[in-house]
Amino acid sequence: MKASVIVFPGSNCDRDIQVALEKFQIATTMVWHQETELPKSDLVVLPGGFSYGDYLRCGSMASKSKIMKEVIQYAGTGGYVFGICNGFQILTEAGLLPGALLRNNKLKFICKDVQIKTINNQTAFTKKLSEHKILTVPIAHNDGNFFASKEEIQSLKDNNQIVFQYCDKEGNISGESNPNGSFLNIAGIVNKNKNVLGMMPHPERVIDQLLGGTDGQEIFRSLL
Amino acid sequence: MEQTTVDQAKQLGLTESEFDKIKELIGRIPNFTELGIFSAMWNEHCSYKSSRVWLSKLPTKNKYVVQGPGENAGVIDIGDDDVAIFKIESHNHPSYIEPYQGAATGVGGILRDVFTMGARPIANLNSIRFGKPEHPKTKHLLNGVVSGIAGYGNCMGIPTVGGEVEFDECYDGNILVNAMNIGLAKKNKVFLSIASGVGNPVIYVGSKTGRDGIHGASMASQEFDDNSEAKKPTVQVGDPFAEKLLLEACLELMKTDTIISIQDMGAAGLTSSSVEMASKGKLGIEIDLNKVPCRETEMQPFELMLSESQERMLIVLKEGKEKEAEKIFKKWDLDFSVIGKMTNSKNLVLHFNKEVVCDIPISSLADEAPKYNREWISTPLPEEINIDKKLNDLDIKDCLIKLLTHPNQSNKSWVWEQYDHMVMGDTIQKPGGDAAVVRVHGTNKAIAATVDCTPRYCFAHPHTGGMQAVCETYRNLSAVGAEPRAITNCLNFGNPEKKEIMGQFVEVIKGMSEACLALDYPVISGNVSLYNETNGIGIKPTPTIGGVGLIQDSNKSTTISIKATGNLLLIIGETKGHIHQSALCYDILHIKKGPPPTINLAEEKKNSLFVRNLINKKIAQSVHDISDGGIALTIAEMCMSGKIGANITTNLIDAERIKFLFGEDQARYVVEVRSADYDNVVKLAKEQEVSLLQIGSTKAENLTIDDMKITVEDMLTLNNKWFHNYNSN
Amino acid sequence: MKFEIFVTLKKDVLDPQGKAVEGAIKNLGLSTISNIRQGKYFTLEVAETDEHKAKQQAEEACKKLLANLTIEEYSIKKLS
Amino acid sequence: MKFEIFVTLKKDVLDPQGKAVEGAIKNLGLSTISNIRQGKYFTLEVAETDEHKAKQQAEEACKKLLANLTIEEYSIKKLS
Ligand SMILES: Nc1ncnc2c1ncn2[C@@H]1O[C@H](COP(=O)(O)OP(=O)(O)O)[C@@H](O)[C@H]1O
Ligand SMILES: [Mg+2]
Repeated sequence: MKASVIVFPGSNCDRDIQVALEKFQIATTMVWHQETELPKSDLVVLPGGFSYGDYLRCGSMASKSKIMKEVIQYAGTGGYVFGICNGFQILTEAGLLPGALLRNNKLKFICKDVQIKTINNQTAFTKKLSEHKILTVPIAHNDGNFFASKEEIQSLKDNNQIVFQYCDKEGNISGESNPNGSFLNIAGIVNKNKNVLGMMPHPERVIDQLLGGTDGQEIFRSLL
Repeated sequence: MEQTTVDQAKQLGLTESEFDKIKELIGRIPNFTELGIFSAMWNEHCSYKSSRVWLSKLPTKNKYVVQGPGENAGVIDIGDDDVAIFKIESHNHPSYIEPYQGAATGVGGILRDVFTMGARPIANLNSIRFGKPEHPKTKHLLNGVVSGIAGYGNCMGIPTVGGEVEFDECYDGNILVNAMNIGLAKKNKVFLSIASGVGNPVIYVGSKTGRDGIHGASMASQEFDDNSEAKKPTVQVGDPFAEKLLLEACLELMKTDTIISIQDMGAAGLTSSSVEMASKGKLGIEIDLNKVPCRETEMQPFELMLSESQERMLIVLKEGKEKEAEKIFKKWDLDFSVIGKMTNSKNLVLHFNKEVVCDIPISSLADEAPKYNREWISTPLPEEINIDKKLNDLDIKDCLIKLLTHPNQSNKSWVWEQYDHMVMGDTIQKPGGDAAVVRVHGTNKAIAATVDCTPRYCFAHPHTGGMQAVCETYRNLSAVGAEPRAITNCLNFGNPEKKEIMGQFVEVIKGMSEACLALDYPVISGNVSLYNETNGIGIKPTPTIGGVGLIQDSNKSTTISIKATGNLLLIIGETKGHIHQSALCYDILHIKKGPPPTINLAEEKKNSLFVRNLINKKIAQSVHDISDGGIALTIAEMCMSGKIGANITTNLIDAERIKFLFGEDQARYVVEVRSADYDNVVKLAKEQEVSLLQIGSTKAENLTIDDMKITVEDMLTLNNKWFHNYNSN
Repeated sequence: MKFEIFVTLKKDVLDPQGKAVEGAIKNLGLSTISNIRQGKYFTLEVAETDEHKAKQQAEEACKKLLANLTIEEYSIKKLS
Repeated sequence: MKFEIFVTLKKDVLDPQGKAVEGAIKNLGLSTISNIRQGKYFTLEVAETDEHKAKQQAEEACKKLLANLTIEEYSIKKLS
């Protein structure tokens, strides 16, 4: 299996995701944002980081990169695209996913472990997760407060596009377990065709017990 | 060319005798640009004129040191051809003026110091000190500084893994922001700032130059323009995005064979970077100022040379390699300009609009800079006072709760959750323990790092305080199982022109030196910040020490979290009950008299080795060094971290018990071991003549000390609330 | 030709920054102030002498980059 | 009474965002556009009928919170 990781100026989780993919024997090519051709791949990953310094709006400038035209086309033909953190922000800015990620409601960067509940385990990204599986995965962002219009939310629900929601250790989805003000505690969504996933938490940071956890592993295994 | 006056020299911060010395050195009266350059190179920050004499006494070598002080950062060997490069630096004054940008650019500056040497930065740490929480400025400063450190480090994608936060009224008018960075490189790929090769091109890369932080320019602005409003010195604004690009571009260039030397533009910008490179290479340098990329119009030579715009580097390339280098910087969207060349004139020659606007010997700026042996007097060791009466009446639970809820001992997660401490995927121990542990990427070894200082000890007795700061880092590293290798230091003091302050400085250095020598734990880099004074009141002497150690096997490290119930808790090191200058006396009882705890360097070394051995043999289940708050707070922290309780028995009463529980004798650790290992540990301790005391065992839910009982849950709630409450409105 | 551009969140979009600012304002004791919304403000120059054409260019910048039309709206004014 | 408030970086202060946005605009092929600076834009209501007094309140909000006077400056306009 082959993955392409898109590197934007200011991406900084590109190496982390490469290490994770390779740990699961997924061959990884790093693709610079100015490239005009996507290598043949089974998966495209938009990594976390601060593309363009998070200036203007997170992900806005990256979404206009040359390579994004290719990524959009690739997604349109059913190719799998996975955006983590800044990658999720880029996907919404590029229109591949609905909604937008606003500033965290407390206006502070938050880096800590949170729990997320698997709402849809029928996607290519989550098929190895048991139903309602609760994962402990860290977040690290300034802007993870998911927003979408009423109609968009309805359609996310109708099409089973909500993949992860923030919850507590027992799986309760409440205001208390919402770290950033995200609408409906949304932590990750897929597009209608279920081939594009965006999520704020970083599964690539929990694949090694020495570094604090292994709950991210099942997501990568699902991709295989 | 226009000539300058002694008044202008004074306005730029030079003294009359320094102005005379300049005239003597160059054999004429300097012009305005030249005077500005002298003022920048001869100020305390660049010349270390008050401190150089004493700094030279610090031990700087052991078998691991590859590069000691004198370069942008120090370098130590960590085996397998790998080196760790690190340094700490202050950004106190700018952070007080504009906390967000001041702290952010402080982080930016230290990062450049490290990657300029060829290292990829892997860990940030910070030591931040504020005035009392009630002071009207404190909350704003705390919030600004923390988000500034976060803003820069997070955007760069370098984890911020440790640090310290303290509140004390001595910092009301002078906060301290000390930022440290550690990077990794290969031993044969370390880049230095020594220029060589007459004719080699001098390259400017990074962001454009603006009028940022031009000190003194406003005072002298009548000299070059009436339109002084537009020339006001401005605060430097950091651009972490530009720095990230600069980092990647520099590391990419370093893979090619093109660089002779490289130096970041830090304090005094283009002036100090060009002079330092030339001075170290014993060469001259010629720069065409019209080639400097500018952000603003009509910038004058004085401004171009003194601007402190961020995210810029100066590089001497091998001749003919310009195109190859330019391609890389263009790829990363950065400015690139050949601005001059190395010469054999031994002078700094600046051209501007086809005129020579500066021509002065490099040696007059560097080697001949003033050096003062300032007067100093020592601080005597304060006498013990008897406070037993006050201690007799104290309730243990009340003391513990007051410590747990005190801002200085409260859980700092409000701070470090704003820092990305996991990015780069190698953080083994995040903030919250004794030292951060970060794996060396792709290997099984790890770097441990910590920053520490106890200013109340330093103020009471600078000599002891200097030793203690070094020892505390040594202990924090030992507690995670790392072998301490070297330190970096940031010496924050008041006005050195005062005898007492200079005395504090001298004695702290003496104390540090003794500790470094005894522990074979030398200083490889550092920074001095003087004149931290407002209205004649100086801060407490604050020598922040950044310690770095090595863990050979990442699986053989331990944390402060109690691991299981039914284990035994041992105190390693002797407990005498030294209560003076303890957190309890100082912060809770407000008794500020008396001597700090004594340092016994032989004990430090022996106990550290003993603890590291227990960790290496996987006997130690958890370890925490005993510092602020003594045995009681140390064990409470271990309980909170592991969410497991403990049962402690003292067999003491009244003042003696308080001293035992809250005293801050040095060289001590709490170690958790399985009961099956106990006899073996006792035997080892006997053999190595280490003092060991079993004071209790671990159990579920509660911490009990004699007849006192508190739930771990309650302690967590108490310990977690201060920062959140303080910042919630 | 110089323009100023205002980018603001659409009415029904939650404005976390505005809300936080409003809370802070109240804490400062400025009790008369309410309904704060925060947006972005740009100034830029267009190298074009025809006003209509210049404005079109500015408009394009808004649509393509400066505003996210899912959540924001913009307006443009000629300056000086 | 409604006001709009503009907070912009002082002239000599680096505007990293504006700089990055300008680069992106160029990459989008909008080559006529230059000199972009980014600031903040607020709208707020003051419960006060006297215009002078209301403006003073808005001014206080700027000084105390909305603008960082070390690096920014502000201006206030009455709306509608
Ligand atoms: N400013 C900060 N940035 C990051 N981590 C911090 C900061 N302040 C404190 N910490 C972390 O909190 C923990 C406790 O700090 P401290 O009380 O100084 O511990 P110790 O006394 O053991 O050195 C440490 O892990 C430290 O790294
Ligand atoms: Mg400490």
